Amino acid sequence: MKMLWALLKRDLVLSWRQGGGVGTAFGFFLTVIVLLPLGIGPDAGVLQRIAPGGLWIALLLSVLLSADQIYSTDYEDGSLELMTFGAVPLEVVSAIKSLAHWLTSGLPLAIAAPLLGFLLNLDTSLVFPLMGAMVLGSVGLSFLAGLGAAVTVGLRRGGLLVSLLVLPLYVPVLIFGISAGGAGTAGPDITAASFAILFAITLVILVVAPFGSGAALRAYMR
Amino acid sequence: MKMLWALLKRDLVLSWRQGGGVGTAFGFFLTVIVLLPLGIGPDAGVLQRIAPGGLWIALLLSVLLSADQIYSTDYEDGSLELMTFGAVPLEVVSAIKSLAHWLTSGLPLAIAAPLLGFLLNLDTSLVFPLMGAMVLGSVGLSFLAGLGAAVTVGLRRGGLLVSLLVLPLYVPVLIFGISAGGAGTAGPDITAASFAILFAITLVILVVAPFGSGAALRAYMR
Amino acid sequence: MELSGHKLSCERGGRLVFSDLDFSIKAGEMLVLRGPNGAGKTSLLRVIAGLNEVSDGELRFDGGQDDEPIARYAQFIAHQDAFKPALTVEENLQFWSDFFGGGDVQLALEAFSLERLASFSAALLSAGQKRRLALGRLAMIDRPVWLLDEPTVGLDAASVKQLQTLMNRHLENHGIIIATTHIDLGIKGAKVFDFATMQTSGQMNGEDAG
Amino acid sequence: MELSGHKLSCERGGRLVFSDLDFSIKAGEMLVLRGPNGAGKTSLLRVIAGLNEVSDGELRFDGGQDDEPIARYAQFIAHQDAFKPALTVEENLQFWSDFFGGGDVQLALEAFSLERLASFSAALLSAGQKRRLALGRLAMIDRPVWLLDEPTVGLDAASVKQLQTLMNRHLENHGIIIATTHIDLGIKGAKVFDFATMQTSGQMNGEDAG
Amino acid sequence: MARIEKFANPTRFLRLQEKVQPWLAAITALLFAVGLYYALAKAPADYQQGETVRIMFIHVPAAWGATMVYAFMALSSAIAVIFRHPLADLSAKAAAPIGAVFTFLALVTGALWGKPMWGTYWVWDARLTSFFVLFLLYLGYIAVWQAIDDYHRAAKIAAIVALVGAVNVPIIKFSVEWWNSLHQPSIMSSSGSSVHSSILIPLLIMVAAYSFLFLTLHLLAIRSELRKRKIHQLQLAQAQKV
Ligand code: HEM
Ligand SMILES: Nc1ncnc2c1ncn2[C@@H]1O[C@H](COP(=O)(O)OP(=O)(O)OP(=O)(O)O)[C@@H](O)[C@H]1O
Ligand SMILES: Nc1ncnc2c1ncn2[C@@H]1O[C@H](COP(=O)(O)OP(=O)(O)OP(=O)(O)O)[C@@H](O)[C@H]1O
Ligand SMILES: [Mg+2]
Ligand SMILES: [Mg+2]
Repeated sequence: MKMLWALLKRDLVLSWRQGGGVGTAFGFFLTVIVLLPLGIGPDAGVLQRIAPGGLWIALLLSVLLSADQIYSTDYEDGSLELMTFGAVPLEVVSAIKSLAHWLTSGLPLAIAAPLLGFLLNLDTSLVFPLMGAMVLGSVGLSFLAGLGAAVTVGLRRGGLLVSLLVLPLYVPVLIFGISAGGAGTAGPDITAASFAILFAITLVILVVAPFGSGAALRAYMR
Repeated sequence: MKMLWALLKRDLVLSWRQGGGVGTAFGFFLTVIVLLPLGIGPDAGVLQRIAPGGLWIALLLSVLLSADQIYSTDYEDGSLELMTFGAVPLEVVSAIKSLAHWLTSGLPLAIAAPLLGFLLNLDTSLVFPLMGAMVLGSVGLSFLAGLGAAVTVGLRRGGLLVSLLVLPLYVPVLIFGISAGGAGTAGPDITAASFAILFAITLVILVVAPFGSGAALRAYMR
Repeated sequence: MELSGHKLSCERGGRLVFSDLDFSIKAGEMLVLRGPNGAGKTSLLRVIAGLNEVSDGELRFDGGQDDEPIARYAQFIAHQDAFKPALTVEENLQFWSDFFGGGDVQLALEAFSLERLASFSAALLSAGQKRRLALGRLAMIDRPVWLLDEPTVGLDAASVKQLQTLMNRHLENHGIIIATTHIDLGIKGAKVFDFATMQTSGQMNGEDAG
Repeated sequence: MELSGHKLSCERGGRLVFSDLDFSIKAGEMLVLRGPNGAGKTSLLRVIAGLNEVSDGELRFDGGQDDEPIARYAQFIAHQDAFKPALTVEENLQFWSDFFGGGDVQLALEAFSLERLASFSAALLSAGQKRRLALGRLAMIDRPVWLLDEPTVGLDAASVKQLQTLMNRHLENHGIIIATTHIDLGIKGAKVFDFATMQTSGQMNGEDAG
Repeated sequence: MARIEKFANPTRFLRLQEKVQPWLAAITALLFAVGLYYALAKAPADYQQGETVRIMFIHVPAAWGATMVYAFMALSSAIAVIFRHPLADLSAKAAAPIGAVFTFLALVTGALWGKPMWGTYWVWDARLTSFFVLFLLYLGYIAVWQAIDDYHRAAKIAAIVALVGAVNVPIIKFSVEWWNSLHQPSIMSSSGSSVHSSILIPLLIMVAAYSFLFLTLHLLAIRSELRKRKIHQLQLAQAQKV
């Protein structure tokens, strides 16, 4: 337990000290929110209509962008190799690291995003359902981002490749996340069902991603 | 001249060999284009309306995402330090590196994006104006991305900070790019004027960015 | 406790680095790996640590539990230092101490006279100070097998002495050391495995074998 | 040609690394920098190269044009090798040769027996082979001042010999060498600057001053 | 130049700052007391906007202040780059958080005002957009200082960021102005007399109050920054000695 806590603490401290962690993820998120109306035009009706989708996409990109940092420095400075000497299997290491990533970028953004929805004229009745769906969905996003980061850790231009690999995996989270957030014309039944499915998807990711990551990391160390 | 060509060639070769360069930028771009209708809903009218803006945003993010790789490996392996021993000033080095970045990510995407516009129901009459505006605008985007990368090169978690710093600089390019692309209700006069302004902005960037980058790189080497 | 390899070979990137390599080392012994650049010294250490696969032959370790890899009994000092520039010297050591199940950070600091640098960020250390920080792990974490890849690189004379003391103590406590080097490590009675001849030669007297 | 420092001091990260440092070296001479870890050897090399600022004192170089920095006359071998793993050994050397205005890649390959590795990707080299690749630049690019930071690290005995040959030839051709080291570099007649005493002592006879 | 040099010498600065600090604080408090009294109690409610018009007395000075502080920050950075003056970096660094808070305040009060006035908290109108981008520029600038440990390096990088941002501010303003517009036209340029003095005077008092608030906080921030660096240096020296 102490080992896991040490690992989590280290990642949290590092993300705090290096480039502000939460702060910059937040900044990026804000900026995507600014670009959307600039690109699409200021018409309040159109904006309101695309607000939930826009927020989800911004969340997704923010989480994704910070992903390739999950393992890269640990890989380059030999920390990952050294970790194979410890009692904690790499699968658990990667679960903890994804958790740290969620705590420093997924979770804060998932909470902030709906609140910032007013910038896109988000319907106020949607704020809390959206927040619930995003908090749940962002767990999956962070773990998938971790998987993508692990799969590309040994490649120098990992950043974009991560996107390419992970974005298709994000599609189900996005689709059910949006309908779980109560957007669109769906009734409460569909919303609840979507929420349940989102939950199931998240669980699957929580199981699959650490194993995939662990295996990928091990493969790169050979 | 030979030195500059050597530098350009090296960057092109590296971006080609490491993770596919053009290929992954392209992949990322595609995925954003796929996510947009998923997030926003399949309504053809809404999509057509937001298509130019969506394409510009996707272009912008793709260029941005690949930015932090412009200097990072050269900084980490000591190549940048070694370059200060040569006859080429760092300002020129950074101009060449930004140029390489444009050739490998900005330009190909600017050409491909309008062609992919049909995925978002882009009005076919807009394809070529949009391409012109994007090719011109993407020069500025790449050089700004280079500036952002230089300013954050020594920071481990630079990726997101780059976004925060550069996206505000992208705002003018985006706004004039969109109206130069002939979208919206603007007449041909305004389109031409926007094009001229976009050109002027690009020129400003071409002057300012290399100087800023050179100064920033030098500061990091101290 | 005994660590031995029998007809080991190692492939990296599709090329055979070495083959038919035999070695054996017991508790309290040290094996020095020597040979020209690219001979496979580092590769051998990585094979033993389980970081590279054994492509042929057998690697045996008596003294641990059957199902656990050698890595669980070993410490590895590689060329990369595995430290975070954003953390202080002490925080860095504390992390590895916690991760490996405990160990006194103070011991690591004292072993290489790093006490006064404890609150410095690791980014500010000189090359040799970084190396000392990495070697500090040896003093702090208690494991029987030490795998050292050119441990003295960048160390000043005083630190080399401290390292020698540490290694001698480890051998007295029945530890095992396998180290690669190009210069003399100054440990009396160490066996030398030479990659030029692929033979373990008796003892080295602390003279530079060049 | 003469390179000298007068009452130099250097600050890094707000801390004074050294102060009041005097040295002077002429064409055909070599200055070896010695001292404990963290004394400021690397910092001095970087100050001379213009990579760190002189915070006080004066650095003089006679022999170049007035408005050009020393860096334009110098080669620098640092701990980082400045090579791209994605390029081959030859491509890497070719780039630096072009960037520095020409030089024969073949010379670099021969100087450290890297010919048969020429078409290898630099990622596949061992630690010592990487170092040899970096040192190869010395043979390839013609510049009077060499600044070498622990050049022998990781080299096997044969490569150290080759480096010595190269350095001796450079000195015969009236070059200047400033090198840091913790072990003997084996160049007869080199002056030694010791950071412990802050004095340049006469000559070193090729013995280890450890 | 020599005069400024003397004046801005750190120890001299500290002594001066210590002397003027209580006075500045007192003037700030007084101005706020008077200004808020007039603004909230004395000034007439608008016949169109009702009581909500009182938000103006917080909003407008904050918005002006935010722009002015950015200009000040950019100027300090330019001085730092050109003259390498030791206090200029500090001045820019100390100004940023204050400016960011002003910006934030103007954004929040504006948004709250927008609900009754425009029926929505936010619209993507020219001024609002450019102001929002200004907020992002502040955040970026602050993030740079936070991300870089080494003081001198951080100062140089931050100066580049501030100056490039300064080039960008007019371009943004100009570009979004083209893009569309909805916000209130300028009070000052449209006509000095169109605004009644019962509003104008408290407004000006509030502007003065904000200015003194900035001055007070700014000097205080420089002071604590100087102290922090001193402590840092002492720690380093200590570590070096032992
Ligand atoms: C979030 C929303 C808002 C933002 C970001 C904002 C921003 C600004 C800014 C930047 C200025 C200073 C302009 C300059 O320096 O020239 C300003 C001034 C002003 N704002 Fe707002 N504003 C907002 C909402 C509102 C609303 C809802 C009203 C009232 C209908 C309003 C009324 C004014 C007035 C009367 C001025 C003074 C005009 C002048 O003299 O320049 N603002 N605002
Ligand atoms: N980037 C840096 N920023 C601030 N201080 C540094 C930095 N790098 C090194 N230092 C400090 O400067 C001092 C001198 O470092 P330097 O690298 O010059 O030592 P050195 O003599 O080369 O030591 P070594 O033998 O370990 O290579 C050290 O005390 C170190 O802590
Ligand atoms: N990652 C790798 N992939 C493929 N081949 C590699 C890799 N690293 C090293 N090699 C090759 O394996 C061989 C042995 O390398 P190794 O690092 O074990 O040598 P070494 O004996 O430690 O040399 P040195 O004295 O230079 O450290 C070398 O010929 C090298 O080219
Ligand atoms: Mg090796
Ligand atoms: Mg050094």
